[in-house]
Amino acid sequence: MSMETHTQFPQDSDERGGDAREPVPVDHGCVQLLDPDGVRQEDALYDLFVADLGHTELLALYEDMVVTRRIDTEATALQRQGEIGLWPPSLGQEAAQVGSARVLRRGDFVFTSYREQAVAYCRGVELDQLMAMWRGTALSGWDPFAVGMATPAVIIGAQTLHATGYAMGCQRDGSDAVAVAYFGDGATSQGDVNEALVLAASFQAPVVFFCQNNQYAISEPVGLQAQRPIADRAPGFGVPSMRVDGNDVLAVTAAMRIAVDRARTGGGPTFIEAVTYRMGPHTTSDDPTRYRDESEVASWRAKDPITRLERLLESEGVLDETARAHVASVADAAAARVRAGCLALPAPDPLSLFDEVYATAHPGLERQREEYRSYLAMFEGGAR
Amino acid sequence: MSMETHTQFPQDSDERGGDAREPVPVDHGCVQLLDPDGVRQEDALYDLFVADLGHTELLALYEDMVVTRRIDTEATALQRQGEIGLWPPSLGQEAAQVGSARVLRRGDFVFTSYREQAVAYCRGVELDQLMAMWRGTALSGWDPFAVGMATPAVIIGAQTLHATGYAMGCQRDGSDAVAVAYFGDGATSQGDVNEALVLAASFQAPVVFFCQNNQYAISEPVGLQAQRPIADRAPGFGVPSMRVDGNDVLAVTAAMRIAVDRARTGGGPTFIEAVTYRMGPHTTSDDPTRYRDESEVASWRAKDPITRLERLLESEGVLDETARAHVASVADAAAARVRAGCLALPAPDPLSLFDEVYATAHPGLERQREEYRSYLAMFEGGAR
Amino acid sequence: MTTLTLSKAINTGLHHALAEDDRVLLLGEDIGRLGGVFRVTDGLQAEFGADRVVDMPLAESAIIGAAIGLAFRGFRPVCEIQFDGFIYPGFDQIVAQLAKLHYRTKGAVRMPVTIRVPYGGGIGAVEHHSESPEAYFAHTAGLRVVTCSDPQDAHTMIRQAIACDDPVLFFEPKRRYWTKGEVLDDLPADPLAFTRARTVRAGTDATLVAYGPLVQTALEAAEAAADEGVDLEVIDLRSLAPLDVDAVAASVEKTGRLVITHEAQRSGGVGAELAASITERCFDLLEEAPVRVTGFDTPYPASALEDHFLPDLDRILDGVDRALGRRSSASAVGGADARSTTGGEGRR
Amino acid sequence: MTTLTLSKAINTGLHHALAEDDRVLLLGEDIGRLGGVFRVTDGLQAEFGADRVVDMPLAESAIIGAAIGLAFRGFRPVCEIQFDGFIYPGFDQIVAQLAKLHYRTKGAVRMPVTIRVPYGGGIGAVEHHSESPEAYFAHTAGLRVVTCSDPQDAHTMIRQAIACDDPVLFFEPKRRYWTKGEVLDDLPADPLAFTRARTVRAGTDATLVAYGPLVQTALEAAEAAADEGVDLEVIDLRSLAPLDVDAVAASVEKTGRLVITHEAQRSGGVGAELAASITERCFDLLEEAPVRVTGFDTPYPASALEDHFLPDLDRILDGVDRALGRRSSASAVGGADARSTTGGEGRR
Ligand SMILES: Cc1ncc(C[n+]2csc(CCOP(=O)(O)OP(=O)(O)O)c2C)c(N)n1
Ligand SMILES: Cc1ncc(C[n+]2csc(CCOP(=O)(O)OP(=O)(O)O)c2C)c(N)n1
Ligand SMILES: [Mg+2]
Ligand SMILES: [Mg+2]
Repeated sequence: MSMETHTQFPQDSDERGGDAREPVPVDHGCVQLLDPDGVRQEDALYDLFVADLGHTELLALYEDMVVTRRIDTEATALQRQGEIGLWPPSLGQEAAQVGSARVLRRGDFVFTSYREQAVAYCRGVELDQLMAMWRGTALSGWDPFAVGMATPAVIIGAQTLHATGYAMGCQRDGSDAVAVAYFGDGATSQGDVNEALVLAASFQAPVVFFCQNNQYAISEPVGLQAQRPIADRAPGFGVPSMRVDGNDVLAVTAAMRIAVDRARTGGGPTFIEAVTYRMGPHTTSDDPTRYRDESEVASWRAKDPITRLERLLESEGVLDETARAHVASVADAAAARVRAGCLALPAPDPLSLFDEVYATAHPGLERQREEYRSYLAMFEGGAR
Repeated sequence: MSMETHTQFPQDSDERGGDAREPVPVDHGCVQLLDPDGVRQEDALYDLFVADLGHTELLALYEDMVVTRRIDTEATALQRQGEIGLWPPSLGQEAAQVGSARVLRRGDFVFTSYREQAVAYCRGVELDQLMAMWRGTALSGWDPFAVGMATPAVIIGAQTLHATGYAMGCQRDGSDAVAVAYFGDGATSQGDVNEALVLAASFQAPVVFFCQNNQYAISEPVGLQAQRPIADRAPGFGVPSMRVDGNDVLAVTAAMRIAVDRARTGGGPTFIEAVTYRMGPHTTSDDPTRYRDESEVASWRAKDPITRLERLLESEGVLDETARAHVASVADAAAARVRAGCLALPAPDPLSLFDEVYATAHPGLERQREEYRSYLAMFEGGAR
Repeated sequence: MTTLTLSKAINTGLHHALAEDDRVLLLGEDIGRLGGVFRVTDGLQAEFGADRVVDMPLAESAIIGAAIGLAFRGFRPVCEIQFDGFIYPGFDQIVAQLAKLHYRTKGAVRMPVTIRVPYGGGIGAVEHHSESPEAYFAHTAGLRVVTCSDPQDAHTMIRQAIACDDPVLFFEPKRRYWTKGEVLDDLPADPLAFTRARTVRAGTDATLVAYGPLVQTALEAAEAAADEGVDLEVIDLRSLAPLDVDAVAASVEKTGRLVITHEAQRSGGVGAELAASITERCFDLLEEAPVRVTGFDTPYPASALEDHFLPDLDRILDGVDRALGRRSSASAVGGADARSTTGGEGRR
Repeated sequence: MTTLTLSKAINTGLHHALAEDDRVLLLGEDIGRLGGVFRVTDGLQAEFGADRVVDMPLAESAIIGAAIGLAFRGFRPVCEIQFDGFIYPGFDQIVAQLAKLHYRTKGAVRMPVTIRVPYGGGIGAVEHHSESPEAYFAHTAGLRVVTCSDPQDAHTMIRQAIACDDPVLFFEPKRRYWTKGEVLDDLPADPLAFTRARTVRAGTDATLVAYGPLVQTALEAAEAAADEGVDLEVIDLRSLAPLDVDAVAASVEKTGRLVITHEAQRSGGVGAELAASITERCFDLLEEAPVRVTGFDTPYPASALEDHFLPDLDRILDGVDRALGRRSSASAVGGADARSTTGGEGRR
C-alpha cells in the first residue's frame, strides 16, 4: 500500500519556520549602538551594558583598534618583503576582536583560530611571539598560560570543543573564569562547532561562542554555509544568541559583557554573531578579486569600525591632537616591535626538532635524535 | 583597560530564546491526530494530509504495525535462543517507522540506522535478508538497489550525509525521487548530522530527516543530547521542521507526506521529529533496568501506537474477526519466515572472506587469498 | 592480592586513579548509570559523582575535544570510546590536536589524556565492533599506544597511563574482559613500566611477539609447540608506540627467528613496523625473514567468518613453521617466499 | 603532446574526466570560482557549471559523506581536500563508510569516489599544511592509495583513478605542482596501469624506492651517486595500496639492496610495510637490511626546521651508503645496526 499523496500543501503552515530561499540581509536583526557615521543609536537593553564607558575607555578601545590595524599592516608588509611566509589579515575586524577581548579578565581563557591577531594583542601576547608562527620559527609563539589564550587552531572549528571542555573544567573548579571560542562563519559548517553547542548546552558550560561572520570562508560566501542568520542556529541547541554589528565596538562590547556575565554567574553558554567583513584577502596568498567585486569591498569600507569610532570621538571633542599623537606613537612602537621582533626571532636549533614531542621519555625518538645528531656531525666543517 | 562589567543584566532580554534550564515536556508542541485512546484529534493543517485515508488504508497500516511487531518478537526470541547474536528491537516505534516508510515510492531511497526493521519491511526487504546481519552470516543482508534502502549504518549519524548526497544526485538527475535519513535522538549530537543539515539547506536537497526521538541513546536520556525539542534545531539551519507524536501513525503519515511532497516538488529538505519511546532494551544485550524505571515504561505503554489504532478501527467497526484473523495470519507467516529464513541462512564460504573488498583486481589480496587457500588445504581431511 | 576479571581490574584501576587524584575525570557514552556497555566503569559514578564520571553527548569528537580543553585546565581526563570502530569521528581531535599540542606549544601545554578503547574481534559482533585500529595511532607522533593482556597488567597499566603526562591510547582486549587473574595493587617504581615489553614465556627456538588479545593465544601456541619440541619465547609488547625494539631484539639475538601476530590488517600494521625495525637491528642474526600472522587485508568480516580472519593457534603455529624454515602453508604458494620448502616436516 | 605543470596536468585530466562522463562531479572547498587554492580546478566550474564543480560547505565529513551518497546514485564524485592536514575530520566517512561499502553489501554498491589530497612538505607552510597521511589509508582495507610524481603521471593517473570503480585516495605532491613536463593525452590500455610501480631509472647496485614528491629527489640522488660510481635503480611506487611488491622484488633480486624514502613519519609508514614485504619475499637475496630514509617520528615541524625533517639528497645518499654497507651516519650510533662499519669509505 502506498501512503503517498499529491495533496497540495498550504503555503502558510504552522510549521517551524526556515524558508531557506529568501536571502538574509546582512544586517538582519543586528544590534547597532554606533552607526557608520559615528552616531550613537539607542537600544534600551544593550545601552545598559556600555553606559559606564566614558571617554577614557572609548579612547582606549580606539587605541587598540588603531594599533592592531597597524600591526596588521606591518605584518602584511613583512610578508610582501619575504620575511614571513603568510599572514591572515584581521583588517576590518578590529571592533569585533578588540571589543570582545577587552571584556575578559586575565583569568579567562580564549581559544581562537588563526585570524585573531587583535585578540592576541589584547590578551598580552608579545608581538615577536605573535610573529613566530608566521615566520615559521615555531609552530606557535607563546605560552598559553602566560596570557590566557591558547595558540591558534588551524583546523577549522576544533578549538570550540577545547573551549567548551575548558569551561567544564572551570565549573568543576568552582571558578568564575570563562572560556571563549573565536571562530568564523565558515567554521559553523564543521561538525565540531555544532558538537560544541550541544556539549555546552548539555552542561551549561561557561563558554562564549564568538563567531566573526566576515562574510567569507576564503572564496565561499557565507550564504553557502548558512541559510539563516548564523545567530539563529544556537537557540535550537539551547544556547541563547545575539547578532550584533561587528564593526560597532560598542555593540560588540555590550553583547560580550552580557554573555560573559552570564557565563560567570552560572547562566551557561551564549552565542554571539558579530557581523563584520574581511577587508583584506583571506591570507596574503589569496587573490580576492577572483571571487568578489570591488564595489562590495567599497560598501564595507564605508562601515569601517575605526572610522566610526573616530567620528564619535571627534564629535565629542575627545580626539584632539595630543590624543591622536599618542595613539600614533603607540601604533608606531607596536609596528616597530613587530618588525624588529620578527626579524630577531632566533632560528631554532636543528635538534630541537625532536624536543617536546613527548613529556616523558621516548626511546625510539631518542634514537632518531642520536642518529640525526651523528648524521649532522658528518658534515661538520663540510658540505651542508 | 578592562571592559569587564558587573552590571546586572535583565531577565527578559530581546535576545533570541533558548533558556536551557526549563525542562522540555515530552509532548511539547507535538502534532497529534490520534490520541492514546484511539480518538481522532482535529488539526486543520495536518488533517488535510490524511483525509484520503479510508478504512482499507488504515487497516493496511495496522497490519504493517502488527506484523513488524511480530517480526520483532520473533527475532528477539531467536536471539534468546542463541540463533542470532544481537537484535535491536523496534518495539514501540512501529507507528513512526511504518507511518513514514509507507509514504515513500519505490524510486525513493532510504538511509537508516540499525533499528529500522519496520522500515526495512515496508521497503520490501526479504525477512531472511533482514536477519543475515544479526545472525552474522553477512555484514548486511540485501541489495540496496533492489529495495531502495541502503543497508544499516552502525556508525551513528553517518547515513544522514549519504542521504543528503543522494538527494543532491536526484536534483542533478532532474528526478523527483526523494532521499530519507532515519536516525535517533542520540544521533543529533554527532557532527555528521549537523553537517547534513547545513548541506541540505545549502543545496535545498530533496531529503527528509526523520528523527525517531525514542527518549534514549542506550542509557542516556534525550535531555543529555538536546536542551530544546529536537525539532527546534533544524530551522536555525534553514530546514523547516515538524514535531509529531511518533506513536500516532496518522500524524506521522501527515508530516511525512508534507515533507516528501515538499522535497519532490523542489521545496527542499524537511526535518521531522517523531516523539516515541523505545519500549524494549537498546538491544538484546542491554539491561534497561539499570537506567530507567518501570513506571516510565508503563506510562509509555499506555501510549502504544498499535493499541490506539486498534481502538480507532474498533470504534469504527472495521476490525472484525475476519480482519483480525487476516492480520494474525500475515503476522504468523512473517514470523515463520523470519525463523525459517534465519535458520536457513547459508554459512558463508571461508574464502568469500576475500571477495568484493575491491571491485577491481588487487594482487596483494589475491596473494593472501591464495596463501589462505593453501593453508586451509593443509587441513583437508585433518584437524580443523 | 585478589582474583579479578580483566574488566574488573581496569575498574579498580580507574577507582584508584579517581580516588588518588581529584583531577582525574572519566568521560564517555553510557559510562555513568549504566557503567559502560562492558561495565568497566560500573559503580564509579555512584561513588565519585556525575561531575567526575561524566556521561557525554553521543559525539566522539566532542568527547576528545572536551578532554583536551579539560587538560588545558589541568585535569587528567580518561575518555572511553564505546567500541573500536567508533573512534574515527574523534580522529581529527586525536591526531591533529591531542597528539600535537605539547609539541605545538614547545612543551607549555601537557595533554595527560587517556583514551580507553575496547578493541579486537572474536566476540561474534556486528560491523564496527571488532576492529583493531591501533596502527593508525602508532603511526601518529605525539601519542603513546599501549594494550594489556591480563588482569594484572590491565590494572597497573591503566593507572600508569592515567598518571603519564602524555596522551595515551589504551586498547583493551574486549574478548579477554572476562579472563581472570591475580591482581596486586602496588605500582612498579618505574612510571613507564607500562611501556616496556614483557617476556611472558622464555624460550630459545624462535621469538613469538603478540599483544592484547593474542598474547593468550600465543601462549597456547607455545604450549602446543613445546609438545612438538619447539621452544618459543613469547613476548607481550604492551606498548605499540613506542615499540620496545630493544626487548624484541634481545630475544631475536638469542633465537634468530621472529613471528609477530596481531588481529589488525597486515598491510601497514604494527607487525610491519616491528619486522622492519628488527630486520634493521638484527639483520645478520636472523635465520629467516620475520613472519607476520595477522588479520587479512579485508575489512573485518561478518562474524560467521571471523574465525578465518583472526589469527588462531594453528595459524600462529603455521607462522612458526615458516620462521623455522619448516614446511608451512607458504611452501605451497608460488613466488620468492616459497623458497623455504626444505625445512622439517610439518606437524600435520 | 604539450608541456604542462603538474598542477595543470591534473587540471586537464579533470577536464577530460568531466567531458567524457557526465556522472563525474567535483566537490570541494573553494574549487569553483577560485579554482582551488592551488588552482588545480581552475576554469572547470566556468566550463561545466556549478552543478558539476561544486563548492561545498566547509566540512570535510560532509564532502566525503555526500560523495558516498552521490555514488549510491550512480555518480563518480571527485573530492578535493584542501590540504593534507584537513582530511582527518572526514576520516570516519573514509575508513568506516567509503572503504567498506562495497564489502558490506557483497559488491552490490560501488564506490567510484576519488579523493584528491595535495600533500607533503617543503613549501614553508604553517602547521597542518605539510603532512603525509598516506599510511593511514594504506592500512585501510577497501581503499586504493596512489600518488603521482610528474605531469604525465599526474594526468594519466587522475583519469584512471576517476575511472576506477574503487575508492581512490589520490595524493598530489604539492611542492611539485609547478614542475613542468611533457604530457600525452592517450590513456594506457590497462585501466590499472596507475597502480603499477614504474622504474624511472635502471641501475644495478641498489634499489631506491620513492613516491610522490621524493621521486625527483631520488633521481637527483641517483645522479649524484652515479658520479661516485654507484648505479642506483630508482622506482616510483605510484601505488601505496596495494604496493607493487612484485616490481620492487624484481629489482631487489637484481641489486640485493633496498632503500625506501618517504616524507611521512617513519614508524608505521609505507616504508615499514615495503621493507617487511620485501624482506619476506627476498630474504635470501638481500645483502643488507632494507634502509628507510623518512621523516622523523615527530609532528611535522615549524617550517624553519622542515629541511631537517624532510629526506633530501644527502640523507638519501647516506641511506644508500648504509644499504651498501659503507660508512654512514648509522655507523656512529651504537647498537646492533652499527654493525656495518666495515663498508667502503663514505663520500664525505
Ligand atoms: C578542517 C579544515 N578544513 C579546511 C581548512 C582550510 N581553510 C583555512 S581557513 C578556511 C576558511 C575559514 O573561514 P571562516 O571560518 O569564515 O574564517 P575566516 O578565514 O573568514 O576568518 C579554510 C577553508 C582548514 N584550515 N581546516
Ligand atoms: C559513532 C558511534 N558512537 C557510538 C556508537 C554506539 N552506539 C550504538 S547505538 C547508540 C545509541 C544511539 O542512540 P539513538 O541515536 O537515540 O538511536 P536509538 O538506539 O535510540 O535508536 C550508541 C551510543 C555507535 N554505534 N556509533
Ligand atoms: Mg569567514
Ligand atoms: Mg534514541
